[in-house]
Amino acid sequence: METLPLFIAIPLAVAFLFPVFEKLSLRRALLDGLAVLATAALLAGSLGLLAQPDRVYWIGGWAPPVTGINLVSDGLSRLMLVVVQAISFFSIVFSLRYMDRYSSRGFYYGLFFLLLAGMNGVVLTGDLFNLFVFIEIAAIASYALVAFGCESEELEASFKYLVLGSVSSAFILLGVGMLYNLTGTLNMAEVAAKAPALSGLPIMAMVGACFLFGFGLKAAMVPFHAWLPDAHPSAPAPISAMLSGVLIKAGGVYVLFRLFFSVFGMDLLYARVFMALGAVSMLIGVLLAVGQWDFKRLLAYHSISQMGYVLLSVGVGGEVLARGGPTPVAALAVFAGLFHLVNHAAFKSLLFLCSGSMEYVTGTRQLAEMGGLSRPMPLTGLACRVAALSISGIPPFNGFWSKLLIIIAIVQAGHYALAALTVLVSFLTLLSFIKVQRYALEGPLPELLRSVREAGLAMSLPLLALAALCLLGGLLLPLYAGALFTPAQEAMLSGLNYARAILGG
Amino acid sequence: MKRFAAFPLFLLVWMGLTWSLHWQDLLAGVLVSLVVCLLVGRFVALSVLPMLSPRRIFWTLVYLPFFFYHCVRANLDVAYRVLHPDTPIRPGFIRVETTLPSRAARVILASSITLTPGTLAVDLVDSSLYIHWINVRGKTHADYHRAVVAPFERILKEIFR
Amino acid sequence: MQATSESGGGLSPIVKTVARWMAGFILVFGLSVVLYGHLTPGGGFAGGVVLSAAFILVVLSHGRREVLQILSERAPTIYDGLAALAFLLLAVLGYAAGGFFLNFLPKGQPFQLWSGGIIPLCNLAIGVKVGACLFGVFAALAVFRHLHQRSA
Amino acid sequence: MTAILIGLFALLIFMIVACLIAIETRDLLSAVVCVGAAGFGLALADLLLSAPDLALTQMVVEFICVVVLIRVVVTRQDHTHETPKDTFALAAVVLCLGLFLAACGFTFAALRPFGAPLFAGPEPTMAGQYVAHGLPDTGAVNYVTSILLDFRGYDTLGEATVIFVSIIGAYAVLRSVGRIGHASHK
Repeated sequence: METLPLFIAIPLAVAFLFPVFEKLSLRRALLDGLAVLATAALLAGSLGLLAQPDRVYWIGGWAPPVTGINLVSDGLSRLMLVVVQAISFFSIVFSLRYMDRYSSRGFYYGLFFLLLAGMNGVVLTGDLFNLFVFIEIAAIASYALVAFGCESEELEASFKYLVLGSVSSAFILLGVGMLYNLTGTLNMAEVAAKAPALSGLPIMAMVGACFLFGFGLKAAMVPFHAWLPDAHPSAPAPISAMLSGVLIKAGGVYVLFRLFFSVFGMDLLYARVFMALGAVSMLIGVLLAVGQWDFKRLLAYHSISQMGYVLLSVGVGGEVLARGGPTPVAALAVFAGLFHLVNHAAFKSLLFLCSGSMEYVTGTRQLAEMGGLSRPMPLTGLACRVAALSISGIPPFNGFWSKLLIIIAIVQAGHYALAALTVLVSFLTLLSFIKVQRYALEGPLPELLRSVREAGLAMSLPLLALAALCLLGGLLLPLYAGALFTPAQEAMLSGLNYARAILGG
Repeated sequence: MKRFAAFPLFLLVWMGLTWSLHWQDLLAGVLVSLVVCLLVGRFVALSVLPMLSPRRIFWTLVYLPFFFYHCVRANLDVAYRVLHPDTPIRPGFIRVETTLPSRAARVILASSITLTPGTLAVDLVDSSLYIHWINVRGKTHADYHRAVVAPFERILKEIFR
Repeated sequence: MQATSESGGGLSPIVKTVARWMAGFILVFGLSVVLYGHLTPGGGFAGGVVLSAAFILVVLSHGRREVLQILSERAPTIYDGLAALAFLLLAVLGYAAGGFFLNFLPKGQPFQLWSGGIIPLCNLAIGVKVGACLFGVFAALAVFRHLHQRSA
Repeated sequence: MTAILIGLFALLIFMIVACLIAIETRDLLSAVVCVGAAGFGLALADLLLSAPDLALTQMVVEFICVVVLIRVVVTRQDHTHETPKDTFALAAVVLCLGLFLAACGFTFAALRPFGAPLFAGPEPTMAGQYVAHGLPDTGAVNYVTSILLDFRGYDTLGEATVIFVSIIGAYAVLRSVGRIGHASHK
C-alpha cells in the first residue's frame, strides 16, 4: 500500500468537508474529533514512513519518460514531513480549547488543513510547478489565518504579508518559467540532470537569484524579513506556532536546500550567499528581538535569528563541499543545521503555544503587564522555562546540542569569526529570554491577574509533550539520529545524484 | 411542472451549440436541460405551449423582418444626424403608455425600442415606458406613441393576443 | 430612472425580465463549454466562470434585498467544498484502482462526448467549483458585505 | 511572425499604460475600468499567440471581475487619499526595476527564441511527450485538457484548491465578529 498521496489527500478531504459540516451544525466535539484524528493519523503515517526506504511515486501512473508529476520520499522530505505532522498535531490539540475565543471553528479548521496540505505537498513533490502551486496553497491559507481575528492591526499585517508574499511568488514563478524554457522539463530530477550543462550561463545566476529572493522572502531571511514580525504575532497562537515552527521551514528553507543542493548542485557562490544570509539574519534578528516588549513579537524576531543559524550551518556545509574540503566536516555542518531546524520547530512552537496559553488567561501579550505567572500557572511556567532555556542553548536541552554542533562544524571549517558571532548571538538570545523570565514568570503577580489559573488540560498537554521533546530531543539524539537525520543529511550531501535516484540508471 | 416549460427551448439551444445528433450529445443535452430547468426554471416560467400556435409563429416571422427594416432605417437616420454639420438633434425623455397586456410583451417592446438606434427604453413602470429619444418630435403622448411605439406594438399585439 | 441599487431594490423590470430569460441560456452555454472541454477549447475553468455569470446576472438585476431572502451566506462555500470533494474523490477512486489520479475509466472513441475517461467528470467538478467560487466572491463583496457567523 | 510581435508589443504597452493609470488615478471607478482594459489586452494577446481557450477564459473572467468590481465600487463612498510623493522611494523603485530589467535583458539571450515551441526541438522535452502521447494515452482530443486533467491532474487539483482556499480565506476574513469574549489588550 503506497501511502505518499494520502499525505495530501487526507488534509484536503478534511478541509473540503469543513464548510459542509459547519452548515450541518454538527456538534463541536465531532469537528474537534475529526481534526485531531486526521492529524494523529498523518503523524503516525509519517513516523511509519521513516522506517521505509527512499522511493518515488508517479502520480496517475505516468512513469518515465517524464510526463506526469512525482512524489519523492527521500531522507530530507521524510524529516520535514515528520516535523510538519508533529507540530500540526500539537497545534490542533492546543486549538481545541484556545479557539474558543474566536468565531467560526469550521473555517479555522478548514484553513488549518489547507495550510497543512500545502506544506505536505511542497515537502513531497518532485516537480517545480507543482511546488509553486502547493506553496501558494500554504501561503494563501496563512494570509487568511494571520487575519483570523478580523481586527484592523491583524488585517493590516495580513495585507503586508500578502503583498510581499505575492511578490515572492511572482519571482518563484519567473524562475520556474526560465528553468522550463531552458531545460524543457519541470521535473526536478530531469532539471538536475540537465543543470550541469547550463551551469556557466549568466541566466542560471538569474534563476538562482529569483529563487533566492522568492524563497528567502518566504523564509524571512534578513533583507526580506519585514513582514514576519507583523504577521506571525497577529495570528492565533497555534497558527503562530505553525507559521514560525514549520511554514517558514517547509515553504522557505527546505525548498532552498532542495533546489540548491539537489537540483542546481551546490557551488561556492551559492554557499557563500547562504552563509551571508544566515549570518546577517542571525545577528539582526536577535538585535531586533532584544528590545521587544510584546511577547509574540519578540518570539517572531527570534525565528528570523534561529533560522539564520540553520542557513549559516548548512551554508558552511555546502561551502566545504564545494571547495573540496573534508567531507566529515561538511556532513557535520549539514547535520547540525538540520538538527537545529528540528529543534527550532520544537521550542519555537512551544514558546508560541506558551504565549497563547498566557494570553488566553491574562488577555495580554505585553511582558510589562504580566508577572509572577509561574505560580498560578505551574505547567505553562515549566514549559515556558524549558523552551526558553532550549532556545538560549543551555544544557542539557536540545538547543544546546545543536548550537554546539553548529559551532564545532564552523570552527572545523575554519570560519573562526563566524563561530564567534554564533556564540555572541547565542548570548544575546539568552539575554532576551532572561527578560521574558523576569517579567512574565517571576516577580509579583499584578493585581489584575490575581484570579488567573491554568487554562486546562487540553492546553497544557501539548505544552508538556513539546517540553519533553525539548529535553529528550537532545539527550536521546544518538538513538534516533540514524533514523531521522542521517538519511536527510545523506540526501543533501549526495547532491545531483538526486536525479539518478529518481530517474534510475 | 411549470418550471419545465422552458425545457424544449433549452434543448434546442443545446442542439444548436453542439450541432450534432449523436445519441451521447442528445442525452447530455436532455440532462443539462433538466438540470437548468431545476435551477432557474421558475425564473423563466414562460408558457411555451401556447407560443407554439401557428398564428403566433406566423406573426413572429412577420415581426423579425419588420424589426430589421426599422433597425436599418433608424441606423441611417442616426448616421445622417451625426454626420450632418448642424447635428439636427433634439434629445429628451418621453413617456408613452402601451396597451400591451403581458409583462413579457412589454419587455420585448422595450428591448426592440432599445435595439433600434436613436431610442432607448430606460424604465418600465406598469404600462408606462420611459424612453430617451435622440430627436423628440411632436407634442402630445399620442404623437410620441405613433412615432416610436406603434409600429412594433401592432405586431406584438398579434403575437401576444 | 427607477434604479435603486443603492437600497438593494434591483433594476428596472426590463432588465429583470431579460436577465431571467437569459440566465437559463447562459447556463446551457456554460455547461456545454464545461462538458465539451476535452473536445473543444474551454473546460471546467472557462465554463465555470460562465456558469457563475448566469447567477451574477440574476443577482445584479434583482438587487440585494430580494436575493438575501433566498440565498444563504453559506451556499457558495458548500457547493465549492462539495465540488472540490468530488474532484478529489475521482483522484482517490483512481488511487483505489491502482494509482492516485489514475485515469481508470475506458478512454472511449476520440471526438465523442464519452471519451477521455475521467476527464469530462473532472471538468464537471471543476466547473461547478469555479462557478460556486466566483459567485461566492461576488456574493461576499456585493451582497453580504459583512458575514454574520454562528460560533460553532 | 513580425506582425504578431508588433501587435504583441503594442498590446503590452497598452496594458502597462492601463495599469499605470489604474494605480495613479484617484477615482476607484476609473481604476476598475483601467484594470478591465488591461485584462482585455491580455485576452487579445492570448488570441494573438493562438491560445483561444486561454483567451476565452481570460475574457469571461475579465467581464465578470469588472462587473463585480464596479458593483462593489459604485455603492461605496470610498475616496483614495492623496499620498505625499516620496521621491526617495520612487527613485529606489525605479532603480530596482531598472536593474532587474537590465539583468533580464542581459541574461534572457540564453532563452529559447520567441515562437520556438518546446515540443519541436531536437532534444526530448515534456511538451514533446505531451504531443506524442496526448491522444492515444488519454483519449482527449483537446491537448490542453489532456495535460490539465490527466498528465498534470494533480496540479489542477492544487489549482482548484488555491481557488478554494482564496474564497474560504475571504469568507473567514470578512466575518463581522472575529473574537468572542474579551478582546486582547493592545
